[in-house]
Order: sequence, then C-alpha cells, then structure tokens
Amino acid sequence: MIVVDTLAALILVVLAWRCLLLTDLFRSIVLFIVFGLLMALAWARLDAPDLALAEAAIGAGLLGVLLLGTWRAMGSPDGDHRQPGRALQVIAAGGGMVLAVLVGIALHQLPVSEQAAGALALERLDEAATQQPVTAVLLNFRSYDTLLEMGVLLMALLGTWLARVPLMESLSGDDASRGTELLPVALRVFVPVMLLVGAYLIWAGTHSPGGAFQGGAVLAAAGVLLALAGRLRGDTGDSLPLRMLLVLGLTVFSLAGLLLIPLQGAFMAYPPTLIYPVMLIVEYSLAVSIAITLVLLYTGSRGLRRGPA
Amino acid sequence: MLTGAGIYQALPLWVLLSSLLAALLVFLAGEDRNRLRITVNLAAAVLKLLLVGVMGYGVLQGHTFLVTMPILPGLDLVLHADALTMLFTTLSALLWLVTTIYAIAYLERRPNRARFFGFFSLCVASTMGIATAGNLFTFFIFYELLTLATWPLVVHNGWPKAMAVGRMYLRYTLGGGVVLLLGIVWLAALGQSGDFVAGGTLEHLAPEHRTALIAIFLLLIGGLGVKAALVPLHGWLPSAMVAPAPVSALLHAVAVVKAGAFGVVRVVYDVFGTSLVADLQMNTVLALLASFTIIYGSVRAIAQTDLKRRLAYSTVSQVSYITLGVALGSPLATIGGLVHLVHQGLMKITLFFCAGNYAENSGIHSIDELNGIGRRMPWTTAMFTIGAFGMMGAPPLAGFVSKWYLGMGALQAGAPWVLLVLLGSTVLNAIYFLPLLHRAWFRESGEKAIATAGEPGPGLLVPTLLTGISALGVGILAGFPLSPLSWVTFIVGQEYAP
Amino acid sequence: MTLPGVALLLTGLLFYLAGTVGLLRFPDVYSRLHAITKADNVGLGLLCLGIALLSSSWGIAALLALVWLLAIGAATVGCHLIARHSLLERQRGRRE
Amino acid sequence: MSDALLPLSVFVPLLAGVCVFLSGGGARSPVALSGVLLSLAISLLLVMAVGSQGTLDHALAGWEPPLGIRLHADGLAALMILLTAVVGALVSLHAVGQFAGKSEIANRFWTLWLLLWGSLNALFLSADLFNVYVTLELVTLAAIPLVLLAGSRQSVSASLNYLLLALFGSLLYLGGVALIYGMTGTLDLQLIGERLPAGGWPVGVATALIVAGLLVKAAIVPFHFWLPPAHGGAPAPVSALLSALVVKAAVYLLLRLWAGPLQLPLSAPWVAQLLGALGAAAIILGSIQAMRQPRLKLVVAYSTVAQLGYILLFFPLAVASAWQGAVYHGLAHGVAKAALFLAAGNMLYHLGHDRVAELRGMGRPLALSLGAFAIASVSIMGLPPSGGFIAKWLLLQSALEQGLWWIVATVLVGGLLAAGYVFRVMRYAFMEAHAGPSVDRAPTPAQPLMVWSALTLAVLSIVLGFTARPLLTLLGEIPLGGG
Amino acid sequence: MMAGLDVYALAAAALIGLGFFGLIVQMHPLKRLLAVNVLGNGVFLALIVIARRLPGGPDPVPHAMVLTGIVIAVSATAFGLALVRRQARDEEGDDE
Repeated sequence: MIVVDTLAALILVVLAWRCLLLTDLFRSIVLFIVFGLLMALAWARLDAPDLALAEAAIGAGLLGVLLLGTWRAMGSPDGDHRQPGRALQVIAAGGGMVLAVLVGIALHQLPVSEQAAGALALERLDEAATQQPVTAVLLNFRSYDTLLEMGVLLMALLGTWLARVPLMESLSGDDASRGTELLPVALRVFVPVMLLVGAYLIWAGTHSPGGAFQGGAVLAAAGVLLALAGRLRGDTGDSLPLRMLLVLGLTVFSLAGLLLIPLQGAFMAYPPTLIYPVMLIVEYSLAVSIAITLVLLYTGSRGLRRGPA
Repeated sequence: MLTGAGIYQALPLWVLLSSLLAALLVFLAGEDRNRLRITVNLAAAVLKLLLVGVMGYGVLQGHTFLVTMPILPGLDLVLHADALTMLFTTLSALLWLVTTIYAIAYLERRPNRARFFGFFSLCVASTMGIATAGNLFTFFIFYELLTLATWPLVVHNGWPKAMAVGRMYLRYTLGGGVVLLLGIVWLAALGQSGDFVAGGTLEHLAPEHRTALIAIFLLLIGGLGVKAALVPLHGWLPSAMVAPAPVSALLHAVAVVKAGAFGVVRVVYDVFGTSLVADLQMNTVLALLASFTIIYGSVRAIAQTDLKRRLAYSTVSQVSYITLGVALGSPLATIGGLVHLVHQGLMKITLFFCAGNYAENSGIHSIDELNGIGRRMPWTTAMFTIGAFGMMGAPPLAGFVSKWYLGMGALQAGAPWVLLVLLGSTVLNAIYFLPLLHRAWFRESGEKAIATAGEPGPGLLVPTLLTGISALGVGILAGFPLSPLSWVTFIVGQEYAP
Repeated sequence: MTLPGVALLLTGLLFYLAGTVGLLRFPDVYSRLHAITKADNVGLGLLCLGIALLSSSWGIAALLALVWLLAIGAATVGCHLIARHSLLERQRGRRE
Repeated sequence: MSDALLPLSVFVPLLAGVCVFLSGGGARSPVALSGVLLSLAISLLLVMAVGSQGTLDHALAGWEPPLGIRLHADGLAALMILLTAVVGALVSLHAVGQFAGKSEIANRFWTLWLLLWGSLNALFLSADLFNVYVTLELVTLAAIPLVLLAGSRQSVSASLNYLLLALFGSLLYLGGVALIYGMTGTLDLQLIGERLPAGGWPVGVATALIVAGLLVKAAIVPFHFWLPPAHGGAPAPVSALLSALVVKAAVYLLLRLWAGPLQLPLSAPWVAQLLGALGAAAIILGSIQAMRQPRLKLVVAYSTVAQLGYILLFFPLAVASAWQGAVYHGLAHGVAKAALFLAAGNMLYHLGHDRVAELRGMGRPLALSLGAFAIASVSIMGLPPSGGFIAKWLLLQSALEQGLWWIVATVLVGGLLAAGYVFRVMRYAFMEAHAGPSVDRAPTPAQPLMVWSALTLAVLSIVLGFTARPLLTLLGEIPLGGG
Repeated sequence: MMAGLDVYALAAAALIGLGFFGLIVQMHPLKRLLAVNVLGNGVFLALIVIARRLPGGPDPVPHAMVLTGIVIAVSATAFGLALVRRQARDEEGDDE
C-alpha cells in the first residue's frame, strides 16, 4: 500500500509543480483540473469519502469548467511571459522552501492529542440523530460554521454580479455544441440522472457520505451542463423568486436556529425529537441555494432563462 | 453636583467656555453675518472680563475655585484659580478686549473673517485654559490647542511666504510639544500626578531619581522654551511677523510668548519648587540661558531694518527677563519677573499696535520710512515713544520697575553678574529704540512719504491709546494697591514664602 | 472467484495501457480520439467486471454497471464534440 | 437570557442584509434603514449587557466546547462591537447621501454592508479558532465587492490584488489552525491555552503561520501593498468602513490570540520585539509614504497603514496600561479615520477630484467638511484633547515605566510624521486662491447628510478624549491566560 | 501506517511551499489564483493527515473544516475569475 500512496503523493506534487511553472495558461489549467481529480483520489485514500465527492464535483468539475470558460472569455491568451526580477524569484523560491520544510517538520513532530474533539463527536453521534459523523459535525455540533459559510457564497455571488462580466454572453455563437443532434439526446439522458443522483446524495448525507454540499454540487453540474448546451441562458433581469431561492439556505438555517432558542435555550439547539426533520429541511434548502449559487457563479449573470430548445 | 457653590467654584470653567462657545458661534455664523460676529466677539470679551473680575475678587478673599474631571485612573483634567492664574487671566482678558476692537477695525474689508475670529477666540480660550490649568496634563492639553489655534492665524493671508512661515512655525511648536509631552509622561511614569502645588511636589524624589529629574526638567523647559522664545528655539518668532498686525500684536507679543513663560513659572515654582531647582543646579543653567537670550535678542534687534522684526527680537529678549527672574528664585527677583510679565505685555502690545497703524495708514514697514512720522501721526508716535522708553527701563516707567526688582533680587540671590546683564540690555535697548524716536520726531519726512496720511480711524487709534496710557499708569502708579506690582507682591507673599 | 477477477483487472489495465500508447503515438486528433475512447472504455468495462467479481455482491455489481454506462455515454458525447470542433476549426481555417 | 443577545447581534444584521437583498430597495430603502437601526440597537444592548453583567458566554447549538462553538463577549469584544455600531451607523447615514439616486449600487452597498456588519460582530464574538477563520473570510469577501462598487478600472485590479493576498493570509492562518488542532485536539481558545505544549517546533511553526496570516490581513508593512489602492479607490463610505473596521479586525485578532491561546509563544521576548519592530516600521514607512501621495484618499489610506502599527507596539510592552492604550488607539483611530475618509469623500464628491495640490483655497465652499477633516486629524496626530492623545499617553507611560526608549521615540516621531501629512493637506486648504479650488466638473455640493455625518464622527473622536474612564473600565483588566 | 502518513504529510508541506512560490513568482492573476488554490489544497491535505491520526477512525472535525474550506475556496476563486475576466475586458476594450 505504501507504493500506491507514495506514487499518488508524488504525482500530486509533480502536477502542482508543472502547473505553476508553465507559462502557457491553457496547459496549466488542464494540469490544474487533473490535479483536482487526483486530489479527490487522495481524499478517498485518506478515507475522507465526503471530501472526495466534494472535491470531484466542486473542485475539479465546476472550477475546471469555470477556468476554461474564463480562459475562453479572455480571448484564449497564451499567458504572459512577464518574469519577476531575479531577487523576487530567489525570495519566492527560498520562502517556499523554508515554508515547506517548516510545515513538514511541524507535521512530522506533531504530538498526538489524547482528547481530540473528533473522538468526543464520534461517541455522542447518536445524540445528533445521524450516523454520518461529518454531517453530524457540519449540521449539528458546528452548525454555526456551515451557516456562516452560506454567507460567503452569497457575497461571492454579489461580487461576481458587481464585476458585471457574464460568461455566457462572451461565448461565440458558432461553437460546436450548436449543430449536432447528439447533444440533445445526451442531455435527455444525463440531466435527469444527475438530478436524481444529486437529490439522493442530499438525502444520503444523514447516514452515509454525501450531504448538502455534494448534492448541491451535482445539481449545479446539471445546471452548468444545460448552460453549456445552450438550454439555459444568462439573463440580466434578476427575478425575486430566484433571489429567494438564493438566500433560502441561509434564512431557513438561521430562522430554524433563532426560532428554536426558546425551546433549548441556545441558538440552533434543536430538541431531540425535532433534530432529524429540521436537519433534513435545512439540508435540502442549503442544497438548493448552493446549486443555484454555483450555477450563477458559472454564468456570472443575475438571472437564468430558458434558451432555444 | 452643580450646586450654587458648585457653580461659583466652577468659575474657571465658565471663563474657558465663554470664549469656546464664542468661537463655535463665530464659525457657524458663517462669513457674511458681520454684525452678529462683531456683537458675539465683543460680548464674549466683556463677559470674560467680568467673570475674571469676579474670580479675582474671590481669590483675593481666599475662596477656592476648582473643577476636576477624571480622564484616566490617576489622571484628571483640573481647572483651578490661584493668585498666579489671576495675573495671567486678567492680563489676557484685558488685552483681548482691546485687541478685538483693533482687529475688527483692522480687518474691515478683508476676506475669511469668520475663520479669523473663530480661531482668534479659540486662541483666547486656550490661553485661559493654560492660565487656569491645575496640573501639567491639563496645561499640556491647552498648550497644544494653542498651537493648533494659532497656526491658521499665522497663515491667514494665504501668501506663499506665509505658508512657508507656517510650516516653520509648526516645526518649532509641534517639536516643542513632543518634548514637553515626553517630560510630562516621564513624570507620570515616576508616579507623579504633576499637580500645581505651591513649593513643588517632587522633593521626595530627589535622592534616587536625580538624573531623571534633571532630564525631565530640561525636557519641560525645552518644550516650554519654544513658546517662551529661549535662544536656540526662538527662530519662529521674528518670521511669524508675516501674520496680520492684530495677530502679531496679541499672540506673538503677549499670548503665545507669555504662555511659554507662564509654563516656566509653573514648572519651577509649582512642580519642582525653587529649592529642588537650586539643589539640581538648574537655576544657574536657566539663568545663564535667559541672560544669553536677553543679550542675543537685543543684539539681533539692532541689525533688523524691518520695524516688526526689530520689535519681535526685542520681545525675544524681554520675555527672558521673566525666565531670569524665575531662575534667580529670590523673592524680589520673582516679583521682578512676574511683574514684567504684565508690564512687557502692555508695552509690547502698544508698540505693535503703533507698528500696525504705521503699516496700515502710511504703508511704513522699514525703519528708514519712519522719518518725520511724529508730525503726521502725533498720537500714535507718542504712544510709541512711551512704549519705547518703558522698554528701555527709563524711570518711572513700567520697564524700570521690573528691572529694579530684578536687580535687587539678583543681589538678594547672590548673583551680582545679573546686574551687568540688566545694564547691558538697557544700553542695547537704547541703541535700537532711540534712533527710531530720533527719526520719528526730529527728521524731515522724505518727499515720497504720503503727505495726506493722518491718524488712523478710532478703531485703530483708541486701543493704541488705551494700552499706551495703561503702560504708563502701571509704571507710575506701581505703588497703588490694585497695581500689578502690588498684586505680584501679594502672590509672592502668599505662595512662595521662601 | 479471485483468479478470474484479477485476470480481468489485468486485461483491463492492458487496454488502458494500449489507449495511452495510442494517444501518445498517433499523429492527428481523430486517431488519438479514437484510441482513447475505444481502449479506455473497454478497459473500464473489464475493470468494473473484475471488481464486481471480487466484491461478489450484486449491489456493487449493479452500481458498477451504472458507472460504466455513464462513463461510456460521457466519453462518446465528448469525443463527438471534440471531433466536430476540430473539423469546424479546420474548415474555418481553410475558408480564411 | 441576555446571553441570547450574542447570536442575535450576529444574525440581525445578516438577516437584515438578506432582506435588503430581497427587497431591492435603493439608497433610502426603509428596509435598509430599519436594518441599520435594529443592528445598532442590538449591538448597544449587548454592550450594555456586558457592561452590567461582565463577560457573557453562549454555547452554540447547545454543545459545550470542545465539541461545539462558543461565543464569548468580554470587554474587548464589547468595545469593538460598540466601535462597529457607532462608526457603522454614521457611515450608513453618509451612504444614504452618497448613493442617493444610484439605486442599484445602493442596494448592493446595503446588502454587503449589513452582511459585513454581521460578520464583524461574529468575528469579535467568536471564541473558536476555526470559526475565526470562517468569520475572517466572511469579512474579507464582504469587503472586496464593496471595493468593487466604484466600478473603475483601478478598483477592479485593486480588489483582485486584495482578494489574492486576503486568501493567501487566510490560508496561512488555516495552516496554523490545523497544526494547533493536531496538538491540542480542540479549537476553543481557552482550552487551547490550557493544552498547548510550552515549546517545540510545531508550536513555533503554528504561531508563525497564524501571526503571518493575520499580518497579511492587517496590511502591516511588508504586506501592506494591497491596502492603499483598495481603500483609496473605493467609494468614501466603503473606504471608511474598510479602514476603520475591517483592517482593525485582523489586528484585534492578534490581541485576542495573545490574550488567549498563544500567550506563551507570543510573549517570547524575540517574538514580542519582532512584532513591536514591525509596528514601528509600519508607523514610520506608512507616514513617509502618506506624505508623498498625490491624491488625498491615498494619503488617508497610507495613514491607516501607519496607525495600525501603534497597536502592534503593545506586544513588547505586554502590560495592563499598554493593553488599554492599544485597544483605545483602535477605537480612536476607527472613529477618526472614518471621519477623515468621509470628509475626503465629500471633497471628492464636490470637486470631482481629490488631487491634493489642486485643493487650493477650498476653505470657502467646503468649510464644514474641511473642519471635520481638521478635527479628526487632531486625533490622528495624537494631539490633545482627542482620543488618539489618550492612547498615545497610555502607550508612552507604559513604555517609559519599562524603559523601552525605542517605543517612546517611535510613538513621538509617529505623531510628528502624522502632523507632516495632515498639515500638507491643510496648507492647501488655507492657501489663498482667487477662483477657489480647481474643479473637474460642475461642482456638486455634498448632501447635508454627508457633511454632518463626517462632522459628527470628527467631534466624536474629540469626545473620546474625555470618555476614557468608562470605556476602559468596560475593557477591564488584561486577560492573562484565559480565553 | 506511519510511512503512509509521512508521505501525504510531506506532500501537504510541498504543496504549501509550491503555492507560496507560485503566488509570488507568477504575474498573471489567473495563474496566481491557481497558486492560491494549490496552497489551499496543501493546507487541507495537512488537516486530513492530522484527522487520520485519531485511533478510533477518521476524526470528523477536520473533515468538516476542509469541506467548509473547499466551499469557501471555490466561491472566492469563482469571484476572482470574474475579476480576472473584467480586468481582461477592461484592458482590451477600454470601455471605462
């Protein structure tokens, strides 16, 4: 097993090294996408299935499409050859080396702590009405972090809107996906499957790897696929229902927390009987918000409308 | 907590607020409401004079005036009124009323008057604050406020030259402020609150903190020396003459310079105490510095061709009489120094008013344009003559009284060389004042002199007359009960029985 | 049941190897596309079969079949689009 | 029950921001204004609760640490929340004037500003190392789009640089958090303090990563390049919020970590001296740069870089009065800097440009804004009777008591340098000019709301000079060793 | 177990060093965004390496931290890419 791990780790580092060293933009983007996929593999090897799912869907998938879309929107530049001064290069190399060595030593000599919070979480898993430890931590023990994180998504979307540079408009008309009939057939097959898998993943989160993020990401992937195929167009007018869906996750989660304070006396402390239903509602509303936010982050537009059939 | 007695006790605060609120009103009134501005200015000046009078009477009866506001644990904002305060507040309140009248006339049609009078009454507020400050911390607050309030007046005209002078003025005063702050904080770090208590509060520190005390004393004197125009730090005063006449008359001849001297008095008497200063041999250092300034100021004054610059250098030397009196430490020297604070104020403001009148009416700026001005502007030149003779210390005028007591004090303190300094400065004064008088009265005015220019309007002339006559009266009637001399003897008797 | 499973895995890997060699050696886009989609899909199929045998549970076998089907669908559409794109690129290239 | 105020003070602004986002209201949208008022009320209630009942704790989701996240409101957090509330409310008033008529941008401003307010409160209340990372990200990602509101080309590249460096800083911080969690098994600040081993490589590297990350986010000298273009290019209310609150959050965290988990490593002599030296360098270099800027808003932005250095001077002193001095400087600088930016914004709004050299003779038309600029700069220079002076006094006193002469010199020289760049601006205002200041377009006088909010903030910075006692009793003693 | 642990720990350290190097050396904003993501993945890898050392099975708290980190990284990078697109458009078509 050591060989597989060493090989995987080595490939990861080499890929990152090549990706950052190349001056050609397209090649470094492709290398970055492969790096993302291998990262998902690494998570699987380090028995973090949730992360493998998230990394594959969000990190490699969505980010890859976004990178390639941006590259095309920038007029496919081949990357600039501006090299910083010699001094800066030496500092960067030296600094990077020192940083790597320091972190390496620190990780190596890190003492193992006996009473880790994670162990405590594993013991009291049943109180959080779920078998999947990560979901328990995400939606119950440290639910505050997950909620604040939804704010991050909303702010990133507002920032993208303020940049006023929708990706969809800049894609030229005559790209390959117009003329072929194969694409509609593929869409009819893939999109329903993706929606199904996404919905399943959200539900599965309560007892096995999966959850709002992974499910939401798969749904977003379906949306991006439709956008790429032209079924979904970016629209300038922002409709209220869409905005309500965008903030659904944040509002449902915080209102659940606030309204239930009187019962348990603490923010987001759900009474034992209510935990499972509340968690499911919250999980689905989070997934919806995440999916739509990620699609809009891809299209860069304020709204969505149906494109030509 | 503001009971009847409380309100009376908080008199120093009302004196301060009277001009602070006036400044606010003037700023908010805006540029065009001239009448409102004049009434507000004059009303504030008169009200302040009344309040100061009441406070003075109270101090005479031995009432205590004290207002404290805690800022930090062990650090309070304290306003109080003791005999020394009254000396400075009375002088400032009187001269402020007179100069306000003068300034209103002087700035008749000039722009930016709201800004001028706003900062002008802010200056008087900070001077009142300096006078009534009860500890070093409060003193420093108003000391720096004075800098901030005077800078806009120095650069009021907005000419590039005024801007350059303004920058130099800031460098000196802010530099001095930093040095002063370091001294005060160092004192606080040694656990001293820096309260003004007659006879000083630092006796017990002397043994183990000797070097620190010397350093602190030098820092405080250095910081105050900028405004008291002690030699190495006096550079800003002559160049600040570019400011309009009322500013150079009141601020640079009286308020700002006296604030520095007043600070030196407070530090030597109420923080360190004369005995500790003598023990640290700081009194000889200070006396030497003051004497050098006296001589240096007079020598430089001789070389000046511009009238206001000559008067400025004469101020540099005259203010050091106060520092000299304080440095000697003997009761008579103290009386001489403190009384000179008032005498020099009155005489110098008269001279600057005359210089302002000459510049305003006859466009006279340099010495040689003074020929025959006595005939064309007899009253102003008469006042100028009184001022000049007073400065020279000719008996029975005010200057002589202070020099007499300084001399006697020097003998009492066993420093006979001071007599030489006083004598030398009198001779030098004569050298740079007599030629002016000679030109004014006995020379024919040159053909280019404007024949028609007569005496300036009442707004400019009356203040000059008032200050001239009071400079004369203060000298001659020195023996009377309410004269500055008797008040100073009362101070020295009451607070500094050595 | 392990022997046939391992054998299937090895042949699957062989197909992958062939596909990669094809990718590196073939001259133009179309033949390289051909190599990749054909070889890797067959390789994937064999891999799924091998793992299904090794895991010897119908649930996983069904899941792997679904994975294989989806992979094939995606590969074909992808290959088709890339081919069309390079064809259009060449035509537009000749027209200018 | 009053500890329920803690989550409320985070979620009321957040939900208000969401409501404004949904309602799509413009500059004067009632939803936004009531949101601001509600957030102000909640924050003040919280501060009063802390004032009367001492520190408040709230275990989120009912789980006690080390499992759950704990919100902790002590004197330091209460003061920072008070600063955020007061400066935020007045800047909101200014924004109503500044963005009147531009309803789309105004809606984005209100949404992002209320979200920012909520995340700032979350950051000040957080007592969990990873939660601090999330709130730090929230604050940065709310701030960067705000910089983008100006929409000019410079603001785009400025926000891109800001984003890159902010992400870099946060990830370094997260690296440190990972190592600390590895060692102590918990993320709660207080528990970390108890379980952190005394020495060794891992503790050193973790502290170095966390401190480096926060220094990047706080734009301390070697990492300050992103701040001036971002704060200089943004609209006035935004740059006021950024300089007064957002950058201050990172430096606040350094103090919070010193007082809690990282007390041992951070008070190691050479670490403390290094931080103090960085602070001194920030003061000197920032002020010198500020003196050479052609544009007024860049002068004020570089002044932020300089003023943040004062708070770092606490570390070599590490004594109660220095703690009070550093925190009080944070307050005084927040209020004064917001006033400076609003006043500079009014001048820019009126004249169409803020080139310092061409502000000649602007005394007449912009009297009140110039007055606000002058009054606020008294506090920046640390001259009495302002809040800045009290902070300077406390720092000087503690430095003198410990005989650290280089800190005394830095604080005094810093004040003089500040006077340098302030009076450079004032000089042009007082300079006599026949036709008044040059104008890029027809002069549009600033709305009264904009002028009076700047003036109120400026006067507040002077009032801070007199209200030191109640505020410092609220701050309480220097928290040694506890979270 | 010990040897495997070290490999990923070293990989994490290497990625962090590389990310730092890339961020400073690369001048193009898109490349710098990639560098920041590499740095992020390095830190996440370090977190998961630490999570694996818990005897009773992978520690869920770092997993939750990394999941939150990934979502934050993606949204920040998406926003960064929008800024890169806007900057490119500003330079080529001077619409401002």
